[in-house]
Amino acid sequence: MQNSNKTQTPNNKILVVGGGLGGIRTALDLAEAEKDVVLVDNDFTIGGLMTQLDRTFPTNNCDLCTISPHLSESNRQEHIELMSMTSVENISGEKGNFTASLRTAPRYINLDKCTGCGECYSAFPECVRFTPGLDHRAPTCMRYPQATPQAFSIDLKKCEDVQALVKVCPAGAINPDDMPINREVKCASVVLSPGASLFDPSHLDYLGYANLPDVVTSLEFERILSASGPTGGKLVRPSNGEQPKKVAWIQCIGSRGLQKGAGSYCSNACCMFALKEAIVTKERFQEDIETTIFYMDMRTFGKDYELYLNRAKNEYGVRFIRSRPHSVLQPEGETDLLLNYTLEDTTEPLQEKFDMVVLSTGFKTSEATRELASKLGLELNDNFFPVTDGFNPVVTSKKGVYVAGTFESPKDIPETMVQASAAAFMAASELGPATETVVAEDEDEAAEELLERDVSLEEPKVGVFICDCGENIGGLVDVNTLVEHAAKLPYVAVAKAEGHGCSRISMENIRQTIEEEQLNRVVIGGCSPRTHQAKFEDLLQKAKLNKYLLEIANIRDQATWVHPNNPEKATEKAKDLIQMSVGAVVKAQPLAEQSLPMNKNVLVVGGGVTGMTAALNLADQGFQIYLAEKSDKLGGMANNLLKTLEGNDVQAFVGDMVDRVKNHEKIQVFTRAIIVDHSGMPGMFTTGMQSGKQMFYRQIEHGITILATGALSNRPKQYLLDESSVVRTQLETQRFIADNPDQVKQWENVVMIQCVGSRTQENPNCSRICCQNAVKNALAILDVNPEARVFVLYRDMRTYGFQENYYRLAREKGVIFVRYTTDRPPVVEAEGDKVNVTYYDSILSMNVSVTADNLSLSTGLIADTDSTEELSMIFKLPRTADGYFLEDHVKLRPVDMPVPGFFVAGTAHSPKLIRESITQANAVSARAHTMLARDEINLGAGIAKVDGTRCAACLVCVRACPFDIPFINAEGYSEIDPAKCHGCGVCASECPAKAIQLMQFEDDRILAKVEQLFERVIA
Amino acid sequence: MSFQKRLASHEFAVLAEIHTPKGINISRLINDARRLKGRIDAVIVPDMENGIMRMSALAGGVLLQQQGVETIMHMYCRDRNRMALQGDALAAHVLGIQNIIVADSADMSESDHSDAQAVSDLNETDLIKALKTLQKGKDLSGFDLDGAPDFTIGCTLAPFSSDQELNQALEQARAKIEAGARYIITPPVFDIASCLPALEKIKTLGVPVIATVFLLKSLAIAQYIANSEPGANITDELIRRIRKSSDREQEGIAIAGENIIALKDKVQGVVIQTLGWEHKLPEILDVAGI
Amino acid sequence: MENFEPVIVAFCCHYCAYTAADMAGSQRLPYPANVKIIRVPCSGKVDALHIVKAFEKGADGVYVAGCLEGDCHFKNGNERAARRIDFVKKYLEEIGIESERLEMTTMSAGMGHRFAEVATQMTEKIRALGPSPVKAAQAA
Amino acid sequence: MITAERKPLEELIEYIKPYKRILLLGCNECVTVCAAGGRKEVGLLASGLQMAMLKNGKNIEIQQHTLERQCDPEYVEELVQMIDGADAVMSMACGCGVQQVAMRYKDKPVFPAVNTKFMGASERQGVWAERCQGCGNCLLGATGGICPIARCAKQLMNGPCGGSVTGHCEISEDVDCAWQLIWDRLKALGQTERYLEIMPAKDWRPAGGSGPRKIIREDLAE
Amino acid sequence: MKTESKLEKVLKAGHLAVTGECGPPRGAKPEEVIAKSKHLEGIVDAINVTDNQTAMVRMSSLAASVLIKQQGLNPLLQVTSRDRNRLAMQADIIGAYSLGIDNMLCLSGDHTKFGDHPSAMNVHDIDSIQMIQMVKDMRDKGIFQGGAELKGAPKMFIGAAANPFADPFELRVMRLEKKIEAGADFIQTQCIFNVDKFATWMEGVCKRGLHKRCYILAGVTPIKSLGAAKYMANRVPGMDVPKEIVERMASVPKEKQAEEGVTICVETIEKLKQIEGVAGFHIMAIEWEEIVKEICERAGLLPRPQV
Repeated sequence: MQNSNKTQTPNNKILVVGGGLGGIRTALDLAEAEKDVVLVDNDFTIGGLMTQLDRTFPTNNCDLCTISPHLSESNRQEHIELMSMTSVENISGEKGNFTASLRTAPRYINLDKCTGCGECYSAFPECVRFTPGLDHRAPTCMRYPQATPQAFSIDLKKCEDVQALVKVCPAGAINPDDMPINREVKCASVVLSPGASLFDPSHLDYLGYANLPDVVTSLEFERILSASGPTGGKLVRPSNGEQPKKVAWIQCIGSRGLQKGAGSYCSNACCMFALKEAIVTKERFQEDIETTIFYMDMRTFGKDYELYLNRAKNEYGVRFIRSRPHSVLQPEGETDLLLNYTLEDTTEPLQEKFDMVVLSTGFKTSEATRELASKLGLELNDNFFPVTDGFNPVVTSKKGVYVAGTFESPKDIPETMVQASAAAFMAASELGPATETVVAEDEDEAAEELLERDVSLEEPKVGVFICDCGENIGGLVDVNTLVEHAAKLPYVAVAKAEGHGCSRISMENIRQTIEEEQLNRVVIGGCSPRTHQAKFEDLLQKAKLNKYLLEIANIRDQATWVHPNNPEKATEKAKDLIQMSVGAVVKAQPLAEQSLPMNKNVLVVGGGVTGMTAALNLADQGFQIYLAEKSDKLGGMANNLLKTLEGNDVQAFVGDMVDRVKNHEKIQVFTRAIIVDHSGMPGMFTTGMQSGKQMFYRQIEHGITILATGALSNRPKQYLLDESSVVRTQLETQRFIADNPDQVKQWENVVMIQCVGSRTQENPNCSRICCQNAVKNALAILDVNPEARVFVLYRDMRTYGFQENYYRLAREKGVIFVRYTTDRPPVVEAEGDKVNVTYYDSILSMNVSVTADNLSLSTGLIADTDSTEELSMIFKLPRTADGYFLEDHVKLRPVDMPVPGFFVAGTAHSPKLIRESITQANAVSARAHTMLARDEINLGAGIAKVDGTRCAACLVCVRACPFDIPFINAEGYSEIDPAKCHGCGVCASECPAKAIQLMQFEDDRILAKVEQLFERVIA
Repeated sequence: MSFQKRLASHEFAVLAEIHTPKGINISRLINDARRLKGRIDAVIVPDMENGIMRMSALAGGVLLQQQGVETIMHMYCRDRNRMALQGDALAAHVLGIQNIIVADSADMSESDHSDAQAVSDLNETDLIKALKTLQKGKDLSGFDLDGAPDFTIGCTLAPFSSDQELNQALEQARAKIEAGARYIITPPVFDIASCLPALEKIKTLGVPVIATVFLLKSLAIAQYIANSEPGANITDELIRRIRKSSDREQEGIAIAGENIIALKDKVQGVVIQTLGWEHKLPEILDVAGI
Repeated sequence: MENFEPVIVAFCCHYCAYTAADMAGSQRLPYPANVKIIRVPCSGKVDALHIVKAFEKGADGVYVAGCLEGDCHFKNGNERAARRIDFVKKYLEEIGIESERLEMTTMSAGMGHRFAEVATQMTEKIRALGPSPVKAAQAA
Repeated sequence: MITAERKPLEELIEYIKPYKRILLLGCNECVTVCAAGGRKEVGLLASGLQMAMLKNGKNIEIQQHTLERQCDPEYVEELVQMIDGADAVMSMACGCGVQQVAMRYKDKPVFPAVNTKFMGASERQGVWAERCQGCGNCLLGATGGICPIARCAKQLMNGPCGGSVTGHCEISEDVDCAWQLIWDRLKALGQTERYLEIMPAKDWRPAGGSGPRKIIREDLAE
Repeated sequence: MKTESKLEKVLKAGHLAVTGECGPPRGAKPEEVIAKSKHLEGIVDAINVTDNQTAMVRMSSLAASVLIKQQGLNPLLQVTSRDRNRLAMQADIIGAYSLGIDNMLCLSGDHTKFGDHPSAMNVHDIDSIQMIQMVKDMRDKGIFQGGAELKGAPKMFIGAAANPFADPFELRVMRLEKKIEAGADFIQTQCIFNVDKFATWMEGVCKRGLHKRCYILAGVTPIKSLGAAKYMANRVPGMDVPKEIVERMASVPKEKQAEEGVTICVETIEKLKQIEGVAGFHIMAIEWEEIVKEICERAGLLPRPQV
């Protein structure tokens, strides 16, 4: 695996601990930036928690499907050394020169020999650790077909007849004498991403988890829902195997300090987790099931998460009850569970029957990770999470050691991805700027490329491989029927069912089949080419076929997923799609790819903290940065911030950063800079901007664009804002407290209203930052004036993560938190030089009036729609409905834009705190670095080609091309520069002489699809 | 018809600004100018306007003149002393440049060489006088020239945001005209209707008035000018129009073109300013029907 | 005619409509199985010939789905496609095929719902129109 | 270039009704450029005819072929290979091409699929406009390079009629008044006085007034 | 005197000449021609007989002219280049002259697109200026257009039309000059509503001395209704009806509109009399011939001089 032939010095590697999604992302980013990585995980296979999820919010994508490309990619990457079943025993040394002692446990299986055939498992299931555990309490036992490494592991202790076990393996891979291996690895820096465990509610008798089988944790419920789970995706009650009719979720189990042993923090992801489970459940069973969530505050503060909450309420009819149930009981002789609770505005005890109760358990650091932290000498906080830098959460107290993911603090997948990339960047920066390493031309690789089989003279010989994608395809249609159908089609030499086609073993099977049968065309029946084409193209290359001799029939997204209630129609459609692909692939021709040199300059749009961080990061790596700021000075929104919730001095931090940016020799700063035009293609963009007072126009050539344009402070005309002098935004309040402590000392009553201009019809999303802002200001006021009475009128307090500690502190200090609902909002009237705030107190069931010396409105952020709209027009980028830039994939590519070479960070992405913005900026730096590390950018082969003998030089293509690429050459026919062609195909479709073909989408290929479709239909 | 004749005949003159490159790549300069040949009366070549160091206007002007495009060269007092200015003027004449605009110079603070020293040996009025002196065959020290140059001299009107400022600007302009400027160029006009009174006032100077038409490239640019230049008459209406447009580039071009049409019977001519988008000038002229 | 199941070809651009179709898939939004998607890089790539051939081969309906106006990844391929569709519609009328059997539609990548909606509407419309006269003639 | 436009399908169907095997011919010259009879249009028409005939209850065979230039006999000769497989030929070339094919293959009916329109120039993509009527005696030198014969609705040789308004011809807003164009051009050339020359009555003989025309280059003619 | 034409005599004597117009019927109804021409008896010096006016087929202008001549009136034969080639035109001209017709007007004619035979070919073998030249050569040189000698030259008083309102306006004076150069003896202009523009044109005409080289009869038309005003303003190519005229027609009740139209016409004539170079008036009262008398009376153009 380790075949990089760069000159290695002992300490230019990076150790990544933890093979979950975060660790994989870190390793991939580092590897793509040409850094060597050792990725260790103590489990048998990598993947971590995410592999156990059924689907993820808010897209409800299948997780196995989204993660599997990453898993195998990590294995493929030549810069990554993957060590499974390996734990870190000790790490010594310091930044730049660590030595890690690693211990790899015996697997008793030789990875090089194991084919994952499963013979051992069928013979001795008890001692083979590959159990799709039917015990829902043990979800971690379960593995899935795309596992990496793709091999079993033997639990020798459970094996009674070792010799019999050894014999059963056809590959002779079982080695009972396997020994643990100790190894030392030198590395320059360490990224810790071992994840967190989940709270175990067994000791909480009143919730009945320990003895009531129908009380499950949210992860267990997820396993039950999952197609690859113990019940094969059938939602049943563990007690009796029947489908439940009423399911309740109880939130905040193990979080917010509510139970014995619970963390004091908010676990951040559980609300969305429960919402997702409720929605998926409703989706599947519709009216047949009732879902209820018992919650304290619904904390849907992420990008577009509020919309998800609204959908759960309005579209799916999920029921929400604001209450903390105090017990779950099962009365003698009954099968139902009885949930006892009270509502906030009554004391009357209520009871309701459910047949399943899901406990939304939060994150908790595990003993093992705590131990790891202590070995490294990391400082931990009260909740045993590492103490991190106030402005940079991936930086720990120990130099050279970085953290990411739930090990750092509780969080969801996108934030883990962002931190993982950020940590990758920080860790890589220890290695210093990329130096010109002379890479001895990889002769093997070059030779291998030459080995691509010439199939141009062969008759088409097609192999059709059809995935069942677990239940996703196979659950609805009989894959064998599809295989039989495919086998009968012309030119098809092989047709096979391939299980999870994208799993390593299936890929290997396909490759072997191609080579053995000398296939020269391949059709995959599976999921979308959008996500999987590249993967199968690689496979073809490995099988020495030109990668363009491939068609993918998207029978999952276009048949089984969308015709779930009609297996016959789905089957017929899948046959159609496969036949169309076979027809098309027969016409496919081998193609050569185009590549272009990568321009290594970076344009950063936006000179706030986010933009400056990214600029400094990449400039330190030796890249030329152009930093364009629209206003006349750097600093952005942070110029208005004084302190963070945790008390860090923002002004000093920003001031220092501005100085570093201004004095950096690799950064050119343009203030008052407005982007006005843009052209080019990935790797070589040209952007025109007008900058300075004089609006000097210049064009920048760059290969990377980072959008860090920020957001705007919202300022809705509500609650006498801008009418009364005592009504302020939270930002203004913060400034006022700092500047006028004497006046603050006079305050008797202070009121804060949350969600002003957020979570409304016009601006439906949560502004994320306001709850902690209110808490911060409330505490600051009490610091100055402990006598002041501070009222916070809120809808849901969303003090996620460790912010919860401050929320609790504020309550303890006497800040009065009162919930209001949108149908009874507070009323504000001027009263002399004060304001009178009237709100409805649901506990007292009456209106309460407070005369306030200061009214602070949590107005939050709104997208800078003018800027994002114009930039999205100029750069051709998508935006969300509320005007933020829309990333390529909300979960897996949270800072990448759909156009290669474009990245987004900070509040231009969505509202966020300063340290979150900085993390994104670091993440963006890592993502950008993966491109900047390359000298060339591959443009693929999808370009237009002219047949000069047919061309009538009519100029149609010259006029039609949106990019002005074709021209009539000296020979008198149209010529299209392959390096410039964008591959849209407009010229091909308008050419009256049919002299132009768009590669990969040739006419005969498209028409073959049409023909095959109707061949079937009419036959 | 030469620009000078156009002025004399009271026909509508169309000028465009083309900046010299910051560097030595002159292909854009020449291409842009070629595409305008025959469509406009003359090209104005600013000289390191607003303190951005670039190739000098003299060289740019000569290059364009070689392309058969009549050139008007900017001169001003910030960067050169009277020796250099007179020398350049003589050079310009010899190399075929017949038109000079004595422009106001922006201060150094916004320059890309903000630590450079401003010369300001002469002021604009002095410079105009100096040019007139040269035309009479003498230099500023009274020495005889071996052959006198000849120029059509124009001047610029300082930007204004109030009537008072306008009056001040007019006062300054009057001095320049007395010194020998034969026409005056206004700051950019955006909303023609609302700037008519000011134009009328400017006309009282008694020399042909050439209005500046500025290409708004984007909403951000329009907003920037509206916010940072109090005198710029960018109306909310105009901002709305650009915001509504799905192709703002085209909208900006349309606005510039329409403004030229609207100015046709109101002033003696226009200068089109595109600040870097000189390649769009032909499209603006198309809209304006020129 | 009661059992008539139309066959509809949807040419979908890679950047918006095809992604929307995937989105419909991952959101499990059902739509009629009658719609078969052919992926193209841009709706502007859909040749008039491809459309006419689809009818010749027996399609009851064809639609081209591109990006929303102004959002085309390739500047204006979707506008070209729209003009081309109008042209082919006229030709279909000449041939004696109802022009409603061919439509142009636009959507963004995120509009899984719209994809399903358009697919359903188109199927319903074609179902109401009955089999394509060409197919009917072939059958006869 | 010679411009042409496809005939209505109905008319074409009438032509080919009696036949079963049709050879549909395109031409890779002018008609390709004006999008009337290149490979693509041949494909579209073949498909359209096929469908329309099917609707009429008839299954026909259509062979498609596009010649480099249908007005040259050598290219037309290529068809020898395929002509026997056809009962009739339909040509999408201009009238010259149709006749060339008809002359060579005397026993095959040859039908025009396009209406040959005029000699024109591209105004922009997809728009062609008449510029020349081939009158055989070019007077563009006297009219500022704009032809009043081809571009004035009344072929007036001595100036605009009274119907010219704001540069448009009286017959349509979409038609430029040729004489307005001529006048503008004369002005641009500084030759307005030339307008006063009376152009004498035209000799129409070179325009075909004396029957079909022919050009013979003695040095080249065999 | 170039001809025996009465119109020429009136003009030569320095009187303001008046011509009227008579559109032949769309059918073989000689009585209609006679009835129409009777309205103009003693009112005008010559009666224009239109040639397939507005490209609609009518009784030939030659035949109608003969009918009018038979009434003892003085017809003015209109000939367009649209319908006949040079052979047919010359044949008709000799014929007409032989039947006592000695005035003619050379026109190019409205495009067939506007008429009832839009599919007819527009002949335009020669254009109107070439036609003038041809008639002049027949008359003065005694030769046919093809150069052959002509026995018995037709002594036609040759007229041509001019539209001072069409574009390009600046070319209009030169176009007149060209017609005069070709041989036009008199000019009848397009209906004048925009007197200012006409005056501008006449200024150009006089500047070049053209008014001394031929007689210019200013065309006027009484507007019968608001609808007619609008129609002429919007639909008739080359017609310039200022907004004020339409508004003025609109300002009076429907039943008074005809009267208002006549008043406008009379006022126009009065204004035109003031303009240098105007030698007379051509009153086009299409399908309203009976009104010409009133107009002439009110404009002080009656009685007609005897020459």
